[in-house]
Amino acid sequence: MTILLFGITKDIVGAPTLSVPTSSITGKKIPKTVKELRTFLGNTYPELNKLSSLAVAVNNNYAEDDQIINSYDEIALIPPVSGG
Amino acid sequence: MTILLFGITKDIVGAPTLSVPTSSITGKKIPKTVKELRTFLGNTYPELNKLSSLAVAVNNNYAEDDQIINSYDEIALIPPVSGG
Amino acid sequence: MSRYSRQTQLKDFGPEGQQRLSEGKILVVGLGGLGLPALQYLNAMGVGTLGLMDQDVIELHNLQRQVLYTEQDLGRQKLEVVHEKLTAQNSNTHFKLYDTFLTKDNALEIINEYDLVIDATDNFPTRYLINDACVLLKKPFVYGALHSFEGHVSVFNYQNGPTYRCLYPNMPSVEEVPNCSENGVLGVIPGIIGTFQALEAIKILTGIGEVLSGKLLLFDGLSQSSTKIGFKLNPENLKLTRLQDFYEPLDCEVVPAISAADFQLVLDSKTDITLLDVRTEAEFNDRNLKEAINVPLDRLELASKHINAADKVYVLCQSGKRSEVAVKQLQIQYPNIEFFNVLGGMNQITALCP
Amino acid sequence: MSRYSRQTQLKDFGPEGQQRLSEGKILVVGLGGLGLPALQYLNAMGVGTLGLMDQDVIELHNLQRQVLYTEQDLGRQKLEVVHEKLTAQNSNTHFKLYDTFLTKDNALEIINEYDLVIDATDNFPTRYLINDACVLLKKPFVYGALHSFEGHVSVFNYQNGPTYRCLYPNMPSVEEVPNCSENGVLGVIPGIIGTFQALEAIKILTGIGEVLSGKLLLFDGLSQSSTKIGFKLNPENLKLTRLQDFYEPLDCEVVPAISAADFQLVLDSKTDITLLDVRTEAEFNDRNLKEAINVPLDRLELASKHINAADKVYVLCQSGKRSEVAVKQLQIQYPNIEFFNVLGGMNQITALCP
Repeated sequence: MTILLFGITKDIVGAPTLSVPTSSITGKKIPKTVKELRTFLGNTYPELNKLSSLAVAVNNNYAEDDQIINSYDEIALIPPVSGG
Repeated sequence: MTILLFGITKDIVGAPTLSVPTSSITGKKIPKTVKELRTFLGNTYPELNKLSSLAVAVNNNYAEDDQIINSYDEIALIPPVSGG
Repeated sequence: MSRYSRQTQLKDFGPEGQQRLSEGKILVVGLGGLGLPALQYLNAMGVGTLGLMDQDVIELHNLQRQVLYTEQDLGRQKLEVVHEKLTAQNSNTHFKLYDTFLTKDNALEIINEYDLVIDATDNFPTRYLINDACVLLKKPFVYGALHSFEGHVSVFNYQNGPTYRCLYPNMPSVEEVPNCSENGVLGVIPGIIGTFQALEAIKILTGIGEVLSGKLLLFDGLSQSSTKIGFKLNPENLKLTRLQDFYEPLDCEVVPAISAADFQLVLDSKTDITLLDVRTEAEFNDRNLKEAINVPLDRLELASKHINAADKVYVLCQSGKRSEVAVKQLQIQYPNIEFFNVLGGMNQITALCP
Repeated sequence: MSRYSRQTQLKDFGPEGQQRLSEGKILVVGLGGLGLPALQYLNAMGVGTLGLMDQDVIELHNLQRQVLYTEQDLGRQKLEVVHEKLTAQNSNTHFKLYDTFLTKDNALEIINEYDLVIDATDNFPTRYLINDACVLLKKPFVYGALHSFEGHVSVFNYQNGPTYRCLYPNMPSVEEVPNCSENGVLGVIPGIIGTFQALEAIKILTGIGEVLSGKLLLFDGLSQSSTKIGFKLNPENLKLTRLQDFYEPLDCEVVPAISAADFQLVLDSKTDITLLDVRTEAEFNDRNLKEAINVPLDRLELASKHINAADKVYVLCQSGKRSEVAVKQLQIQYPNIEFFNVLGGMNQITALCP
């Protein structure tokens, strides 16, 4: 699962994209919903937890927390940006 | 088969896209290559024949005349444009 | 050949499109990186009425992306300079000038006069205020925002479409997402995003093409790629009945500052300092710090005799707002002296040492 | 805070990026819709050397999209006005001015001095000339072109990548694709495409991001959508050994004109006409039309006594080129008189009536 990063999430991760394992040999829990993905990412990058209004898009559409995701979905993290 | 039109081809056809039948009940020959597509379109819109340097893209890549096309390909007609 | 012939000759625009532009009224909030390119094109193309709103003065680090300003304009009011240059560009345009920030007290009255708003601000409070005011008044607004090599664009509240709060329900805290200049931006990115905003504004006014409503455009300059994210209206967000009590408008021009607590340490160290208090004489007489010299903001020229020997000057007022303005003006006049705004002003100092 | 701090603070740009910009040399061919926004941002961002090339004067119908020009600039040389304004914007930039069209005789020598070329022209002959010269000199060039609500962008000949001829091997004929102003353009589209070009130029100079090489970007303003088409190098196109003999540079500013054949009908009708011949005295004495009054191009002020009573004036030279320049100047001086350039000039008239 590849995740496109925008705004400050790009700076936090330090790259424009991020790979999330979709099958785990480490026994780590694999995210199945947007909500689980948020938790998963927050564990890896604690600074992401600070973002109270981080939008998540699945296949180019804004997604609610209960939306189910799977390995071939295209995901994007879109925090608000403020510069003008 | 849907064809995206750019530059003057949009003006010639009078729309931003064009549909080409992919199975013919009229017995009309269905284009199977880029070259045949050029001929097919030239018959329908004779003004397109004037364009000696009309680029054709198949699935977002520039295509030579002998490239085979089929119904699920995404095609674009891209003439040179000159304004500046 | 007429002035607008190059666009009136377009079949899908025509003299009708031009007519609609000439009747159009657009408010541009913010005369910085986004507002200037948007305005240059809206004005060139013949939009009839343009509202201009900004309170900042032009600073050197603006010039890297705010292309309407020249070196000679440094220190001048953006509002005044933009008005001058746009009038020279198109004397037919009717300009309305707002020498103010957008606040909850003036937003509804001002926005109500326009067909649409271009959000060219650089801070969240004003963006949320624009959103809420536009929802209340049923006006569309064209959103643009920047981050490093990236820009976001959308049209919110267009024909009862989704709003900014449908993407981001609540304002992020200052800690969570950097505001304003804390994040840099490559100079040309606002040019791209600002012209995108002008294009959407033109489409709204004239009805040509497809307006970017319900879609967030994400432009990445490094890869020269655009992604569109679809999003839906949350009908709750149209049910606003009034503005919030508080949007805490921010002025994003960074002024060297010192926290009240740190300033207290400076005071306690008993070293000689130069401290200007820019409140009125009455306020000053009511209560003041013994180190302070009173130089009211509207008589800042009096500062000269007190600061010429100093290399470091602290500036103070009641809340930190007027002193910020004072620091900006003093910086320009005395480039070799370091000025510091005391954040929170007397209010904060009093809070620390009641 | 330094002038460029907003971009030097970007991790992927930094002071190194700024340093590379300041050492960069960019030639911008054409000071019209594309060239101006590109230049505004390249200059603001601190590109060290900018070459400016154009021979046109500013006309009213330019103002709809050529945002650097004001109403007061009408009739002035674009080159001079751009130089003035860009110098005011950034006095650190080194400007080189070329009061000429790009021709096969000057292209190699001029382009050789630059790191890259921005193709902001409005006609095919010059685009092909830029391509061929850049291939010979191994310089990249940033292509931009406009059509109605649409714009195309690519970087050609970048690190031995594909060239313009890999997309379009041969120049289209005048009949097949409209040149210049025959097609309109929505005013804001050049702002978008020109800033895209500036962005690509910055990426080439600094090495940040991914350069748009081997990809043609198609931007459609009506749907606010971008499509990228990949294309490959045809190695044959790098094997140029010299420029073509002929690129027939076109001046795209439209001047009211009459064909030689139609003009012959006017002459035959025996009505009184006012006809200025702007060739030199020697050329005029060698051969002329009996209706013509000789007013050499460099002494155009002499025209006043011959045309003040006329409402329609024909202007003639040997090939139609100098008379076109004359018509442009006369139009500005005498806005109430209609001027017509006789296309093909004496050459064409002689061909018709040998």
